[in-house]
Amino acid sequence: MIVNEKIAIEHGLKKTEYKKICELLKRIPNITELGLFSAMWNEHCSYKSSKIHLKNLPTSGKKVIQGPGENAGVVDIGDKEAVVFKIESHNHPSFIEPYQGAATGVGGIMRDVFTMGARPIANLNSIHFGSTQHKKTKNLVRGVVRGIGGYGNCIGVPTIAGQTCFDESYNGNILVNAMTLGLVKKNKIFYSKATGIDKPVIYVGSKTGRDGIHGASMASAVFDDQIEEKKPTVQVGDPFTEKLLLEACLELMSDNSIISIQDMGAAGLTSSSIEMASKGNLGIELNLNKVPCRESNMNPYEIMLSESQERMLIVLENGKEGKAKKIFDKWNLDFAIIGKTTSSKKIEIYFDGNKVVDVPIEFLSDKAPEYDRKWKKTKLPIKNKYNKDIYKNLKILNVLKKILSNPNVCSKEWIWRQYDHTVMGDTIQKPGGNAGVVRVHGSNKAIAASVDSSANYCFAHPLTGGKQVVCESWRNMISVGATPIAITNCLNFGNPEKEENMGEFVECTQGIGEACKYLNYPVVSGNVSFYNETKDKGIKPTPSIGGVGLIQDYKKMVSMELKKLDNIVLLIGKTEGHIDQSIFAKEILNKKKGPPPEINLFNEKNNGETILKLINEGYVKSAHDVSLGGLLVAIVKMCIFGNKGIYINKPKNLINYFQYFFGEDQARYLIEIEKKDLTKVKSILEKNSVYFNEFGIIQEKNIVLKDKLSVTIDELIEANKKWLPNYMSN
Amino acid sequence: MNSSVIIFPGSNCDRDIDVALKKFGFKNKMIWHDNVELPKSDLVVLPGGFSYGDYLRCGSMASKSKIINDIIKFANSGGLLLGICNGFQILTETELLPGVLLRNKLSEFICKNVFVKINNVENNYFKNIKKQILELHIAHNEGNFFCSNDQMKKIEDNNQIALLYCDKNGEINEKFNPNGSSKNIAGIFNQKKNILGMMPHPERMIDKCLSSDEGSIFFETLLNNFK
Amino acid sequence: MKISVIVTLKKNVLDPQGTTIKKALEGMSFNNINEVRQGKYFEIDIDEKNQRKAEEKANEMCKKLLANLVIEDFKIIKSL
Amino acid sequence: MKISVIVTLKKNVLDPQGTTIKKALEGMSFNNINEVRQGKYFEIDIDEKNQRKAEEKANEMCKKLLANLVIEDFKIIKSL
Ligand SMILES: Nc1ncnc2c1ncn2[C@@H]1O[C@H](COP(=O)(O)OP(=O)(O)O)[C@@H](O)[C@H]1O
Ligand SMILES: [Mg+2]
Repeated sequence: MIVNEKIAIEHGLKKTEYKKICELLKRIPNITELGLFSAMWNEHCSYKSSKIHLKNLPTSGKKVIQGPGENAGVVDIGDKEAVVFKIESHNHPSFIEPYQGAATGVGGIMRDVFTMGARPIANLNSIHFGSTQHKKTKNLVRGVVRGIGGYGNCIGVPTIAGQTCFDESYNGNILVNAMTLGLVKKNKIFYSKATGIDKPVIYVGSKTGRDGIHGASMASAVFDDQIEEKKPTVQVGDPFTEKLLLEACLELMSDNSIISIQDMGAAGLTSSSIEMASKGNLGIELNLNKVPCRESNMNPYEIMLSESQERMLIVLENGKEGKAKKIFDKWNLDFAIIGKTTSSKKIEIYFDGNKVVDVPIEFLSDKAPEYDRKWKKTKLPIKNKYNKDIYKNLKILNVLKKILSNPNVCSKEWIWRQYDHTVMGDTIQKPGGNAGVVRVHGSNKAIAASVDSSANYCFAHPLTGGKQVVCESWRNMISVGATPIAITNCLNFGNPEKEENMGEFVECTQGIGEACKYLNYPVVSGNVSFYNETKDKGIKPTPSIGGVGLIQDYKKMVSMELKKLDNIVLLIGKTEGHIDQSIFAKEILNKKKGPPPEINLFNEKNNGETILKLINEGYVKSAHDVSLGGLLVAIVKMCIFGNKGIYINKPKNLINYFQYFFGEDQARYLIEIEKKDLTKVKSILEKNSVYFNEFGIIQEKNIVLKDKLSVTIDELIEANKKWLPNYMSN
Repeated sequence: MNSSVIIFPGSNCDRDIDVALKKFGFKNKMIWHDNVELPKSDLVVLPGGFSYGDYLRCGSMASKSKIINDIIKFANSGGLLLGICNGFQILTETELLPGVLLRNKLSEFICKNVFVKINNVENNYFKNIKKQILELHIAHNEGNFFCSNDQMKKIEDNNQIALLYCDKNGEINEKFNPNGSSKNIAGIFNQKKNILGMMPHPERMIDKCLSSDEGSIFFETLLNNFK
Repeated sequence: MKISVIVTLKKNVLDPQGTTIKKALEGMSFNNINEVRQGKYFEIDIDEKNQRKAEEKANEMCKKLLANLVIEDFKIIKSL
Repeated sequence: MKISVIVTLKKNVLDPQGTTIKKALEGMSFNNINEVRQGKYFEIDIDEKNQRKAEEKANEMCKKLLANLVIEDFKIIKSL
């Protein structure tokens, strides 16, 4: 087949891009070469629309060992140990085949982590579905949850936290973001940069089939009505093989046979081989007849672009082939020497004795296009003025119950009960709390992690929304007593070629960067997923933030269930009663406009750090950050978890009961302390200029707000826990 | 006391049980399924996980491993053989234990704490155990114990039921049955009571900071019974 | 030669997956379903030209691995 | 009326189950196996006396739930 512009465009390349390829090569590429270009130059691999904006994110810090650019980020946790983590999207495949799409998403991110030499110790996920009324939603939820569980449970890595949202903007484009954390010795981290010439290039894992050819291009294409035709690009996950691959790789990594290693993710053999060579400033030569294939008559184009799962590419030290082969034989995995590193700085590929690719590496990597796309700024919306009358017919109890059973607030136990969250025996905080926590095996340390997103805030005002998600993640860390270390982000957006969507991306990213900088909470890895739209309708901007924190002594960890009768609950942070964009405004008042709550980074940092101090000194018995749904929802969750009630004091500077209790002002926490410590705790808070007030006193079983509310927690548990299982079983 | 944990491809609770056995004083060895011979052991454990991915049926392919013959010999000579979760499934597939473990009633994976009542203490696993009701943890897709009526009669006549799902006071009721298991069975013995298969994972509950530490009672009792 | 095998749960054995599927179908407004039972299907490609011999082999495989005769029945069917 | 359905993975789609079963069979000294593919089998009992109508219904069920046509094919077969 002779390549021409039309074929290039069918490969997702723009006219100008095709022209540039021909100019670089000084000839027309053959079809395999075109395949390589289209894979490497597409959005998913090249970050061509996002690169210039991602540059502004803070990526370094005292604890950062490896920032973005490798398979995953790495942070120092002391004692010669490090944590490796990353989040990644698998949105489009999960919409088409929810079980396999989600499963392979989990498999892919785990490979990113163990490629670096780390044993995965925890999985997390952030999933966004369409409206609960939409006819596809239920099956998508069922399939995605089964897929995430099916893969993670089988490998034996606990899923310790996550996040689930429903919003009609995801009706035609769900989001499935999977995150993995791994643990590694600092001196045993493996990188993808190849070094040395004439080193054997090894292929291990599963055989190559025609799976997902052009998956990376699909991830960068808008869904259209012909979606069904794109179906064969979905892969089937094989967690059993991945488990073997994990063990085999870690076994081989125990000495120094490996020079560099890279999993075959998006764009398979193409991107893995090119990245290894590119980072090492080397060339690479491959003989595709050596690649283990599952199907007959696969051609070079198919072999290079296949996205078959559970495969790895390794550059070995000379002479280590025999030893490596023995390990992979033991684990019953394919092993083949398929090429070598060269000094040519080119990728040269042979098949049936012919040279089928001959392209300088830099053309495919560094020379990939970069765009500074047009984008539109979002103005801060004007605050809504609420007439007191709108509250007149509302009853606090009814509103509370309605919010507690809202799909976005209700308990997600139906989901996380299907995930093995205790395997590996180190989970000390399971899903359902502020953050999941796992012990660092055999030590006193523990790692906290959570995933957050706030698409409504980001949609209303991307800059504030971006900041808010980072702050919420930071608060989740604080609330369990962890020092926030770093984040990973999965930036899910619409079509970057549209100014509005690009603007959302630019400003959310700015907001994330600003907050991260201020909080000293750097970004060490991440993933951009554009083109999340169907038939021109884009999703709300949805950056997901995966936060990671360190607890020095796990015995000091704090959880959110109320602990003891007569203890005092303090509300930290100021309550102004901001209800625009709150769940109360949306669900009860039916108001969709207005700005999200303001972010004050000084308060965020100061409140958080002071609470951490109180935790480390042992004063805090339980803690929870106040987020979606506001104060009352937050305290009710603490009550439900602890199976206790509370007597809530009448707020001093009351604006209005509804605004006060359902407003979503930021930088707030509820903490439980003992009476005897009150004076001491107050003085510490005052000394640090932290705003607080005495919120209430823990009592048995009843939640009471004088003259306004008196309800047993059992009644609220019912509202909170039943919604999801009921929805799923009907 | 010497114990051996068998690792099958896809086992994933092997480290957890290793940690637990060592914590309570066993000298433990990890044995790859490909071996033909078991080392000298007082206790052999088939761990939890997804041997062979749980493809086909849970435990079916592991039950054809090379090491199984020697395990059968070991059990027939009276050695203590414990299967936890996937290990239990392997034991039923080898027919060392009666019945099978079907898909959970709701056909969903289930991960949560449960209470189990120890139904028979006249054996080397539970003799002298200090509590009859333990809070343990389950995490499985296929824990729904099933057997024919004839088999069930034999199991009951021989007092082979080891553990029953119950509530914290020991009440046994369908309400507390997490997976549809016949008669709330969470674990069973062979006739001689030297083979025990159980769905709950005591090895995940051996520390106060985990959601229960009553797995410790299980291991302490087991070790003491060897002394 | 390709041999096809169907493995089904015995009649008296509960089939939670089948029940779940039935419910899901009903949720999608398929009515009048009395029962759904799920089983397994295998296609085994054996290097054996003699049909009878191939079937015998498949039969062995079923007994030894593919079916658990405590709860399952199997049937060798004409390849589809 | 009982309708039987077989759902199989499309030819090019990876079948981890089948591959693993094949390896296990080989480990048990079954030789000369070229390939094993696993699929699903459903027996649907519908309150419907007309064969054609019952099959049509089953067809619908397959398309909407039992099979994902992205990776699977299905076939309605004579009840066994
Ligand atoms: N998909 C999921 N996987 C695992 N855990 C989840 C998932 N969705 C929600 N959760 C858990 O449910 C809890 C509640 O989440 P969220 O509604 O974000 O609560 P909050 O606003 O109080 O932080 C979290 O602890 C989270 O870990
Ligand atoms: Mg939170």
